[in-house]
Amino acid sequence: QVLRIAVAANAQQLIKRLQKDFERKTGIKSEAIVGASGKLTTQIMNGAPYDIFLSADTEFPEQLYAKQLGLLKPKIYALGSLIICGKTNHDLKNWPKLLLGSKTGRIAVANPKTAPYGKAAKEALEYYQLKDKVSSNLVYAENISQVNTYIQTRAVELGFTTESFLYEHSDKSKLKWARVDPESYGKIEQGAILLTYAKKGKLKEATKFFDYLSSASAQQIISKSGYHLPVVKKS
Amino acid sequence: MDFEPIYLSLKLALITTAILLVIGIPVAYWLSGKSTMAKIILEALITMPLVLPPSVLGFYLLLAFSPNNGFGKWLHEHLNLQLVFSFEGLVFASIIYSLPFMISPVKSAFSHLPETLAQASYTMGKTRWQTFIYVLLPNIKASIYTAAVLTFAHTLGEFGVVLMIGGNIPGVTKVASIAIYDAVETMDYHAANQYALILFAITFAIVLAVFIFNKKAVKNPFE
Amino acid sequence: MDFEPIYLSLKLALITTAILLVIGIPVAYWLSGKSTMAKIILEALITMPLVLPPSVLGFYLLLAFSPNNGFGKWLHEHLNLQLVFSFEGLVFASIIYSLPFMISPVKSAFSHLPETLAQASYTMGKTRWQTFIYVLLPNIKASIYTAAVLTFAHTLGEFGVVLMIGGNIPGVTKVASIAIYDAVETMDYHAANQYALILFAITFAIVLAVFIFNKKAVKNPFE
Amino acid sequence: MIEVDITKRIKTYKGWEDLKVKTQFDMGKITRITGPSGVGKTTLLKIIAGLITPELGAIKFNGNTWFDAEKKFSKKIQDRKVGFVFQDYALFPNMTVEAHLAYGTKDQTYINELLELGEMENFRQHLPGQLSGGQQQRLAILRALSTKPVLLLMDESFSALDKELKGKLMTKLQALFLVQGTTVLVVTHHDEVFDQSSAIFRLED
Amino acid sequence: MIEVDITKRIKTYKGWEDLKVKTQFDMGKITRITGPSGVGKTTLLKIIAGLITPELGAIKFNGNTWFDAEKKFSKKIQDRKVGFVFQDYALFPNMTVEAHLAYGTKDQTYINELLELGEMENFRQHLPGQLSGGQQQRLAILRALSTKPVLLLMDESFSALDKELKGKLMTKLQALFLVQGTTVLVVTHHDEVFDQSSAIFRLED
Ligand SMILES: Nc1ncnc2c1ncn2[C@@H]1O[C@H](COP(=O)(O)OP(=O)(O)OP(=O)(O)O)[C@@H](O)[C@H]1O
Ligand SMILES: Nc1ncnc2c1ncn2[C@@H]1O[C@H](COP(=O)(O)OP(=O)(O)OP(=O)(O)O)[C@@H](O)[C@H]1O
Ligand code: MOO
Ligand SMILES: [Mg+2]
Ligand SMILES: [Mg+2]
Repeated sequence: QVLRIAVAANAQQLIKRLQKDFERKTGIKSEAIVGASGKLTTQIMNGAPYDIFLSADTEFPEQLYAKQLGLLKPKIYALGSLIICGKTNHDLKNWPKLLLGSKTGRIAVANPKTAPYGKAAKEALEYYQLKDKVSSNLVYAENISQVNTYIQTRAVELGFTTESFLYEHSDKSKLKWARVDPESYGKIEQGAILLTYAKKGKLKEATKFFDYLSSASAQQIISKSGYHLPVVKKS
Repeated sequence: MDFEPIYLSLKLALITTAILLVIGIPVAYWLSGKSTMAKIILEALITMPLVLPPSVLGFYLLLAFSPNNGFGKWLHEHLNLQLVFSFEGLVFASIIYSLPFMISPVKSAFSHLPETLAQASYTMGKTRWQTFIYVLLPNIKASIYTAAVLTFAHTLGEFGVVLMIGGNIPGVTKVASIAIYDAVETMDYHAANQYALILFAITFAIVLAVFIFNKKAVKNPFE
Repeated sequence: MDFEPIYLSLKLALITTAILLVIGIPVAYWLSGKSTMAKIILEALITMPLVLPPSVLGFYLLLAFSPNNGFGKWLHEHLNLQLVFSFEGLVFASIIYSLPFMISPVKSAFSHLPETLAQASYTMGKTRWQTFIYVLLPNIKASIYTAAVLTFAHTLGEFGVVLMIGGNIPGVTKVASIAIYDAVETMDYHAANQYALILFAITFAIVLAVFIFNKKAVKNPFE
Repeated sequence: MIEVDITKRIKTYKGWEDLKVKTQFDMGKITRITGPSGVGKTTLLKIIAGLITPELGAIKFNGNTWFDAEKKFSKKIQDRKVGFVFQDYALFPNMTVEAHLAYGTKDQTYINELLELGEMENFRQHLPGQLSGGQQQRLAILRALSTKPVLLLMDESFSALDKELKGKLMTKLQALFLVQGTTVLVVTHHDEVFDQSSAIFRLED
Repeated sequence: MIEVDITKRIKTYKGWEDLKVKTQFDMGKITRITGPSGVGKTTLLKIIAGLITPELGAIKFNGNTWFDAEKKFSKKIQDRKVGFVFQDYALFPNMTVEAHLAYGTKDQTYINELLELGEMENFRQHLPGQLSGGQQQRLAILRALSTKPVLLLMDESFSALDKELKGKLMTKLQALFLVQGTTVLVVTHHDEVFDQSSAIFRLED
């Protein structure tokens, strides 16, 4: 069996790079199981055979830890960065003004109840007092991948998504985007946890990967994939 | 507790079932006639949407109906019809998705009917259409009820397609299946159970009513 | 291109269809007999799994079979059977999910058969079982083929349940529907299209073969 | 005059055989068609009604062409205005006795007349599944009459009736045929069926 | 001796009526059952075969109880070893002529004997849908004989056959009944059916 890493949908590009680098350094093979954080958490609570879990937030890993499904306290491996983007003619530099003014089409956000990026998008809209103005334009996606799909297929004009989307998008030419001011939304702290399941044979490898997440080379990959680095807390 | 998703779901399922009855039964009848290679291929094709995971079917529909692409654009500009993020779109997608569950069993039922029934009707001067309505349909009632019930239930539970092209808009496309899914995702199991229970209870009542009605219609002649 | 998901999917769909043929047809036969209130209620109940969105059904199955909870624990300890994150679990879930598509049309077909057929067989000293096998079954062949095809296609496309209790584990539970879903989610549209095409082609060939075979079996007597 | 001159391939015990029929039937008369079992009597009736298409030949009804293989013409079944009493009845399982007749005519007086003719007045609300063999056979006859056909084709239509009933029924039917000017072709193995005043056509191997 | 003493509620034109039958049939003999259409002849045969359950009474076959309403006993259909020729044949649409007989007996010699008896040797591979009315009726008779029943119940089983065929067939059948010691109850409206050497039971309203 190989090391199994459950990964929140927004980090699916990131994990590929991390896996490659990790294998090159240690020779340890791993496979990623990508899904919405909530679903992965439910599965882990019910016996899913995953060794490590990279969530899109910190709440889910904390819950797992509280249920003694984690071996170590969860740690933050990345800070998400929210962008607005779309295959549009408009210039997005001053996007709040754009949304306030001209008539825009549909805008996709991830479900604020289930996806941290959705919650962040909602906070940003509230911060710029755009919530009421655009509420009739909003469509809700199950998770961040679906927002990306909507953007890609031009089913929507704009969407709030993760910056890492830009790194997986192959054809960026038609894509306009702008970073949403981090001031306008709460931090998207993405937590990782080493799971109890790892004790069934992959403990050594899993621990190595868990440690690897805070290594310099991992951090470099993370910051080059559309994330900010967490402020390292001294404990 | 928000009842709108349940109301939307029932509305979607009812409309879809009604439209499928109207479209599906004649198609099933036509397919049940002298079988040609073309009909067989068509029948196989009707089954194909099932093979795709619903959300992927939804993805392809999204591509087809995106208001910025060829066909969706045309629909939008010429018929003022938008099939993404709208209730109409859900109806359309549900029809495609549930089509085989309406057509296939009804087609089989037609093909099991003895051909002299229709012949007797023709000799009485009745057209194919009259024969269809007054003779053939009433004699496969049980299969039609069954097909309608399956279609109805299937549409209620449909979720992947709806989630993809519906966009989860409250009051428009946020149907019960998505509300339940949302509740499960947020680990609000209490709400999930409640929704599931209500949906169950309502559907169970409807399905039971149909079956009891059907039983009455096909009563044992010696009773 | 990784063919394992497709292989897994076909295996899952074949096993599920085979088991459902074995379980579903006798149940359908039993249900088609003298209808009692208990049977009608049971028939309505069989339809109920459809009403839940697949992923939610998957969620409830996950809870039921979780090795941490009562029933799943019991299964695990006493039968050494683990129904979550295992291929057996997928089979089990698919059976529940596709049950109505096998049972309902076949039940209707049985109930449309004239009762003198079975009576003639009984007077010849044949048991209910022999009558079932040699007389009743062969005369509803078309409906059985249809039901099998729907079940097969439905299982191939199944996805929500599988994703929830299967967990997308390569070589074990990562079936084609999930591979396609994954590909769409990661925006690898090329791979998604390829998977979809292959799945389509294989299924289309299988379904077509069944229908052609069926046509040959039910040939027009004047040809 | 009904002129029949057709060839139809049928599958008999010898393999594929040609059923060849060349004959004429008088209008407004009853003709009995007899012949050994399996010779093609039912097939002939169905060909005349338009339910089976022959390979060769033509059928003319009173000068009008009903079928012509060379011209690839076949008059629609519905437009031939025949009544057909099927050998296996082919009743509609969903319709009551009365509904069977109402399906053929809107004239309630005529419906009552027919029910009386067949002694079925008291079975108006019965479904075919609730009728005895003889009752079913009578219903099959009445249904065929409900449309007041110009040509009535009867396939062994009295076999399930007792002698008394059969006698009464045939007398009443003959009167009706006279009034309506019906031409009747009746396939039967039984000598007593319309024995007076009927021509015979024997179909041989 | 077959002793029948039963009451069955049936739905007739008068509403629910009691069909009351109290009679005896001789073993090893042919008895013809006659009576007006709808009186209950088919119902009586089905009751004897166990296909319909009466409300009251009992049936004894050669001293063995087949049915007793008071004791709530009913011998299984399968164990009564009757042969039943249904009024509407009830042939199996999926089985060839030969398969029908092979379903009743494993004895190929007997199958051939039966096919010859019914003049059906050349239709071995035909399905019921490919047979004429008279051929179907003969198959229905042969199928009922295939299990060598102790009691043969025939419901209007010669109505679709021409006189010549019927005559030959009945002679051959009587010989077979003698050899096998079959008791026969035959419902018929036709005087010529087993006219010699048969008792008559008339069912009246
Ligand atoms: N659907 C069919 N397919 C093939 N052969 C058929 C079909 N129907 C009838 N036949 C054959 O055609 C021949 C003529 O059949 P038909 O029913 O016309 O006979 P018939 O004269 O009406 O006989 P009967 O008096 O027994 O009813 C028979 O030998 C029969 O086997
Ligand atoms: N399934 C049924 N449900 C209700 N009534 C029935 C049913 N079958 C028959 N009957 C009624 O029972 C009566 C007797 O029917 P049965 O079939 O025994 O008559 P029969 O003597 O065989 O007549 P026939 O000579 O016409 O075949 C008829 O009046 C008929 O309407
Ligand atoms: O848990 Mo996610 O990455 O918002 O789908
Ligand atoms: Mg005939
Ligand atoms: Mg009778």
